[in-house]
Amino acid sequence: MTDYLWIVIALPLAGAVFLHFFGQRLGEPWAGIVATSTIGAGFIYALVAAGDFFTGTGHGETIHLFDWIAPLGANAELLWDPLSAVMTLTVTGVGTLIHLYSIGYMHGDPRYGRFFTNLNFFAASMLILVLADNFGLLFVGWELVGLSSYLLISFWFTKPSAAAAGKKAFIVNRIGDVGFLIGLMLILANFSTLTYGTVLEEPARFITAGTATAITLMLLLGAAGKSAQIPLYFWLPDAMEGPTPVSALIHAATMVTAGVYMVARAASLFELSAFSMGTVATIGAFTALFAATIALKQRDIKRVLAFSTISQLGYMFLAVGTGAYIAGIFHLFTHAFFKALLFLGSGSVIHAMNDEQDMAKMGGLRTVMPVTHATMFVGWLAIIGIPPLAGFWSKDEILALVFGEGGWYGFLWVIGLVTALLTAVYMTRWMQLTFWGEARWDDGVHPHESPAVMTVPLLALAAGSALFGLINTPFKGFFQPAFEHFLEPSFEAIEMAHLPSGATPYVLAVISVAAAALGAWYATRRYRGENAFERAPVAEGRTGLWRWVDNGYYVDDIIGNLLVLPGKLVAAWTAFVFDSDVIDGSVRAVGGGVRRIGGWLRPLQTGFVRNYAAVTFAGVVGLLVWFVSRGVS
Amino acid sequence: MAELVIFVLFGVIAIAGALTMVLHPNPVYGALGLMATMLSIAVFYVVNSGHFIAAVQVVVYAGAVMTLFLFVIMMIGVDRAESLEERLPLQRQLAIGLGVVFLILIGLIGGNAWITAPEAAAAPNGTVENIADLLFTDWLLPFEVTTLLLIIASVGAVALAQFDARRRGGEE
Amino acid sequence: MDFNVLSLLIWVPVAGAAVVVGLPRRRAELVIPVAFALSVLTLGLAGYLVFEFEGADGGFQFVEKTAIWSDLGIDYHLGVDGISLFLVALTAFLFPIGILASVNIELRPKEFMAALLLLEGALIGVFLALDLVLFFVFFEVLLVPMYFLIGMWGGERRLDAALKFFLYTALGSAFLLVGIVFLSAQANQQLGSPTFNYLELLDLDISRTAQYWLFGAFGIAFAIKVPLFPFHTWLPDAHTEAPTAGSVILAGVLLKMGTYGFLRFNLSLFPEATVQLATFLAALAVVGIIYGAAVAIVQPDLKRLVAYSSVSHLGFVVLGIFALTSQGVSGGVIQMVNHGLTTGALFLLVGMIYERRHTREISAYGGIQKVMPWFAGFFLFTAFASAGLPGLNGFVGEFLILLGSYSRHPALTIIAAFGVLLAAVYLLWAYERVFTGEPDKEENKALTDIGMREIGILVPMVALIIMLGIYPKPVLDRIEPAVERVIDRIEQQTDFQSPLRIDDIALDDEEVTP
Amino acid sequence: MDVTAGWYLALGAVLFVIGASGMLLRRNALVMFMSIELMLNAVNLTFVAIGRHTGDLNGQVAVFFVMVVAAAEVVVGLAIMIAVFRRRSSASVDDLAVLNG
Repeated sequence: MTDYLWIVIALPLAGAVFLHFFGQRLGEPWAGIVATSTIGAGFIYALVAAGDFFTGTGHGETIHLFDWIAPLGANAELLWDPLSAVMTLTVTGVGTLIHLYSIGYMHGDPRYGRFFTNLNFFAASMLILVLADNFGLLFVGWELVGLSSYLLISFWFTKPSAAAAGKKAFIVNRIGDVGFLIGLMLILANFSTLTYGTVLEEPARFITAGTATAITLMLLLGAAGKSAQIPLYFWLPDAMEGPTPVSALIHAATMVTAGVYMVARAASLFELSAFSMGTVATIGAFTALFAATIALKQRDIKRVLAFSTISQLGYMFLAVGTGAYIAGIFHLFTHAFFKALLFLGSGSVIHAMNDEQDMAKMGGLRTVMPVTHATMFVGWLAIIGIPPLAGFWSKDEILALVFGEGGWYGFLWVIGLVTALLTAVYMTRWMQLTFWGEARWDDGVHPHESPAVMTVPLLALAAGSALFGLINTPFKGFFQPAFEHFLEPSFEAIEMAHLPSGATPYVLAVISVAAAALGAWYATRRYRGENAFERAPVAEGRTGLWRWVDNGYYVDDIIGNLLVLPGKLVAAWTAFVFDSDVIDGSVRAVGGGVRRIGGWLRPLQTGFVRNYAAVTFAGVVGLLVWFVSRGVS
Repeated sequence: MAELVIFVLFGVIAIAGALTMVLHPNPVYGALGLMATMLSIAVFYVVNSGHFIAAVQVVVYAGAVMTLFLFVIMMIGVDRAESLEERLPLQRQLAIGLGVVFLILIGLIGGNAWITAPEAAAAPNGTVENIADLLFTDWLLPFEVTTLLLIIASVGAVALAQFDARRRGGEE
Repeated sequence: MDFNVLSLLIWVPVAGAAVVVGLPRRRAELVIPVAFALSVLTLGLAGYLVFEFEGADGGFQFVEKTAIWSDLGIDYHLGVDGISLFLVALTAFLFPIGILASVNIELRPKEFMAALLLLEGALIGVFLALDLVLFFVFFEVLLVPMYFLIGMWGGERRLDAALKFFLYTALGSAFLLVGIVFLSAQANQQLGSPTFNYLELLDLDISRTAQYWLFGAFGIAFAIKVPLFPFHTWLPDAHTEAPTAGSVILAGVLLKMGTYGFLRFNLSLFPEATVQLATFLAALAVVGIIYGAAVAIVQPDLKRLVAYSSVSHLGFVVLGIFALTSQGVSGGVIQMVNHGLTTGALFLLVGMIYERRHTREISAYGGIQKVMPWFAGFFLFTAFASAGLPGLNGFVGEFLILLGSYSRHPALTIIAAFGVLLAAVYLLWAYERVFTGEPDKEENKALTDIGMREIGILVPMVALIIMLGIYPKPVLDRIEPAVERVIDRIEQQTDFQSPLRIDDIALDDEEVTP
Repeated sequence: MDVTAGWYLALGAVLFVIGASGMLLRRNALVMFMSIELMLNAVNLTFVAIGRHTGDLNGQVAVFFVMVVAAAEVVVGLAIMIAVFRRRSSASVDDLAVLNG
């Protein structure tokens, strides 16, 4: 079964190629159906292939396809172990639902076929990323998802903001990729290969802790770029210019979690450096808090979710940085469901509101969109961490494990807890402003429930958000931590974080649920009733910290004015002053110099033959003088 | 003794002819002077046993070439005296100075030794047979090349004349 | 060997040039088909060469040797190894494409095609020559057709550009000639007779000081050709002013003569100097990478942008070569081929849009993806290939170079890695300005998308770009033995030890991460 | 008193200097041409004299070749001169200075 694992990648890839040539001709809805069925088939294949892992009898396998760049140990080799299985299933599973949803969402778009080409291509790229057996192939997937992300963000290319957002996403990702590349250089220099087998088996044989710190920090830079962590988070909110299913699939459920996956995959490297681990965790925690505060103030329905995604990714980084790899992956898994759900729900709303994204013009949609609202309600409970929904189990496992580490991690736990509170506030506000309260629709907008092709994926994702938490509860019996057992073979050699003993986890759970409830209660009261929007802290003219939050801490302005603008000025100076005047100037000066010397010598050429003859004769005499003086006689 | 007389006699004629050519304002006299010089040189060839080249000197140089010169002088009508005034600065001084220095240097060399090689027992005999022997053995390739040169020269002369005629024809 | 395929590769195009010139004026319609057919024939020969080439052999194959002037030791000596093989193939591949891209030339098409074919023969000759005089002759001869291609069929400032190109490269050649003659004199001293035979010159024992001087003499010639910073300023002018086919050849093959020269001559003949000066040249290369990219970002002219990107990309090649590791050098060689394909394709694309709008100003465009979707697709694809996107050819080279160079030049390589970032910046920014948004200018709304001929030109390039990106193994397998030889030689001649050898790599396929 | 080869060499040198001076002093193209011929003859004389001294006939062969070349040169030279004269009606080389820098 695993021998043909490449089929999982090949299916969506073939779909992409096919749709590239015939997608537009195929048109609605067949292009979508083709795309959905390829990735759906991939999901089923992966599910079957992962069968042994479910029963606990499977073991990791490497599948060699063909040599790619053999001198670097970067060949087309796939690794099939529980970790890649989880990722594959998440990508194909959630991906299938989002593909399905897109059939309805992209209705009427003139480039309908092209959209599914790109979506399928993304799925294939992401699968390369998670199935790779070496850092080289991982990097292939890593960059290709960046490409698909670029293509899909700027899908509506006639909109300048969309084109700019796509470019920004790709370039910011590339900054991280440079870090990743440097990490790979260090790996190759120390291990002479990029294959996981050699690098991750027992890295301490090859490298010291210091080298490990260097490698992992560089890899972390790459991960931060892809997973939108500080300092490279700022592309993700802009990426919401893309169609909503794209936001759901790429910028919530799958691509952005690649960084988390990579850290978990390279766990044995990260384990060698306590400093790197601390950095990962700290970056995660601060990103979580930072993004959550910005999310409090957004008025675009999707941007709230974008910052929320950044914040949740922060949790995952916090988890893997603490050594709680399985908890991090678990959160990745549950988050894929509830965040995709929330995005798709917001897409459903946007669809219903005639492409309106401003929450100031929504409200009261609960009655007109009952299915959407119901599923969003589930998503809301899941993300703020109300038991027994999925978010609770994963988030609280992370918080408990972080707490258990103690020390600096204790502080990070506090940040995590505050973030949980803020998450409840902004998500409740989001629900309030969108679905509850009074309607603030523009004239001529008549919201309606979305068609079944869109609501069915919503329902499926809602079910997942509600139930999949139960596969990893810390209890015995039926509610045993199945997910953990499933993944454990991938982390055998890694020392994992442990839960605090005794009743502490339960106390911690109560605390965080209480925080979530507090946040939800506060937001419900604050944004309820008449004029909810005006009272919401989004109005103009605020001062102090709110103003900063309102503008996303001016990060975009700072980057624009302190990095991009000077960069352009330096480039312009180099091009139009240094290059043309100094470098080319000296070339031209040499040419001019030759010309000037020629000018000086010019009068020597009198044109009188007899002058020339005289000079020739003088030469003869000169030669004779030389002979005589040398004594040649 | 006879050779000394011949040398002095014809040496004076040769130098006088050469000076006439350089100094006489009228090129016709110059040409005649040069002809005298060439004939004298032919005599020296004979004295030095260069029988064949002496004949060639008389026939080709003194005969054909100098006649051609005279013909051209007549044809383009410069057979009148020209001004010997020098217009190029320093040219005359330079020419005379260089000539003097050259002669002094030659004299310096002559004062030491003209020829370091030992004198041969017998002078070579430059008869037609002996010259031909060398020409058609050792010097065959250069000899054939000279034929090419002559052909090119004659073709060139014809082409120059014809080109010029065509231009004039076009103008008229 | 039944026939002298290497000689045919050189002389078929040269004879073709004569044939094209000899076509009667009233059969002018035959010029392009004949030229195209002859270039395709050459491509066929190159294909034969690639398939018949013995991959595992790192030495020279298909060697032909005839004495031209035995007193001076000048031979007609040709041979191909893994390093030159794909450069020859690339040359043969780009010329039919260049000819197809030039079918609309109105000014003296006959002379244009003849110049192209002559150029092809000379270029192939450069890569195949194993005699230094022969190499030099080809190296110089090709300046003539290139000069006329730029000077006669170029843009507005074509004469300036052509003159600059010619003089600049001729300056370098002067140094090269001195170096070659000196080398032959050394041979005369050591071997008893002068020789220009590359294989014999390898055995010379050259003093360290002489190696420095010779490295410099050869190096300047090649550095100008590459071009390495700061000798690059002829390149944007020449590329910008040249006609499309000229730019394609110039960027695609001509620049590779410099990097090829470094690899073939400097590394092998002067190993001591190479080891000592490697860091210096790598530093110049890295400056070129960043500098070229930075300047490309702000270019208002699309063609100049691509030209400066060449400076950046060739910097990668030089960095890889002077990494002196098997990976780096192999990466350099394959990157030469890759750059020829991607930048060639970019120049073709710029030429196509120039034919329609007669301007290269980026600001004159905007939103043309809407009116020219196919064109936009090809452009974006090529831009990403150029920016080193994995799965496409550019990545394989850059990846090998960067990872291979790190062990020898860590700091420089880290800086070079930012070139990858800048490449994305200038290409995507240009793409954004040219293609995205609504087409707001009237002239742009009326543009027609590319036709079948143009797609036919681009598709083979795209196919190769993908093929080399996904399955570079056949190419790498043939390059590596030759590269290994070069590195081995350096290790034997000096106390240098390559920090990274393929042999070291433990290929433990059985091991699996838990 | 024997006339050795040295005498002829001295005479040749004097004739050569006279020819060279004529070349430099006169501006009539024809006279300059004749000066050249004189210089050639002077050199020829030295060839023959040294040939006699060393007993080598090759000196005379060289003279033969010089004569051939001189003849060819005269033919072309005079043709050029006639062509120039037709255009400019002057045999003065100082009038032909258009190639000045």
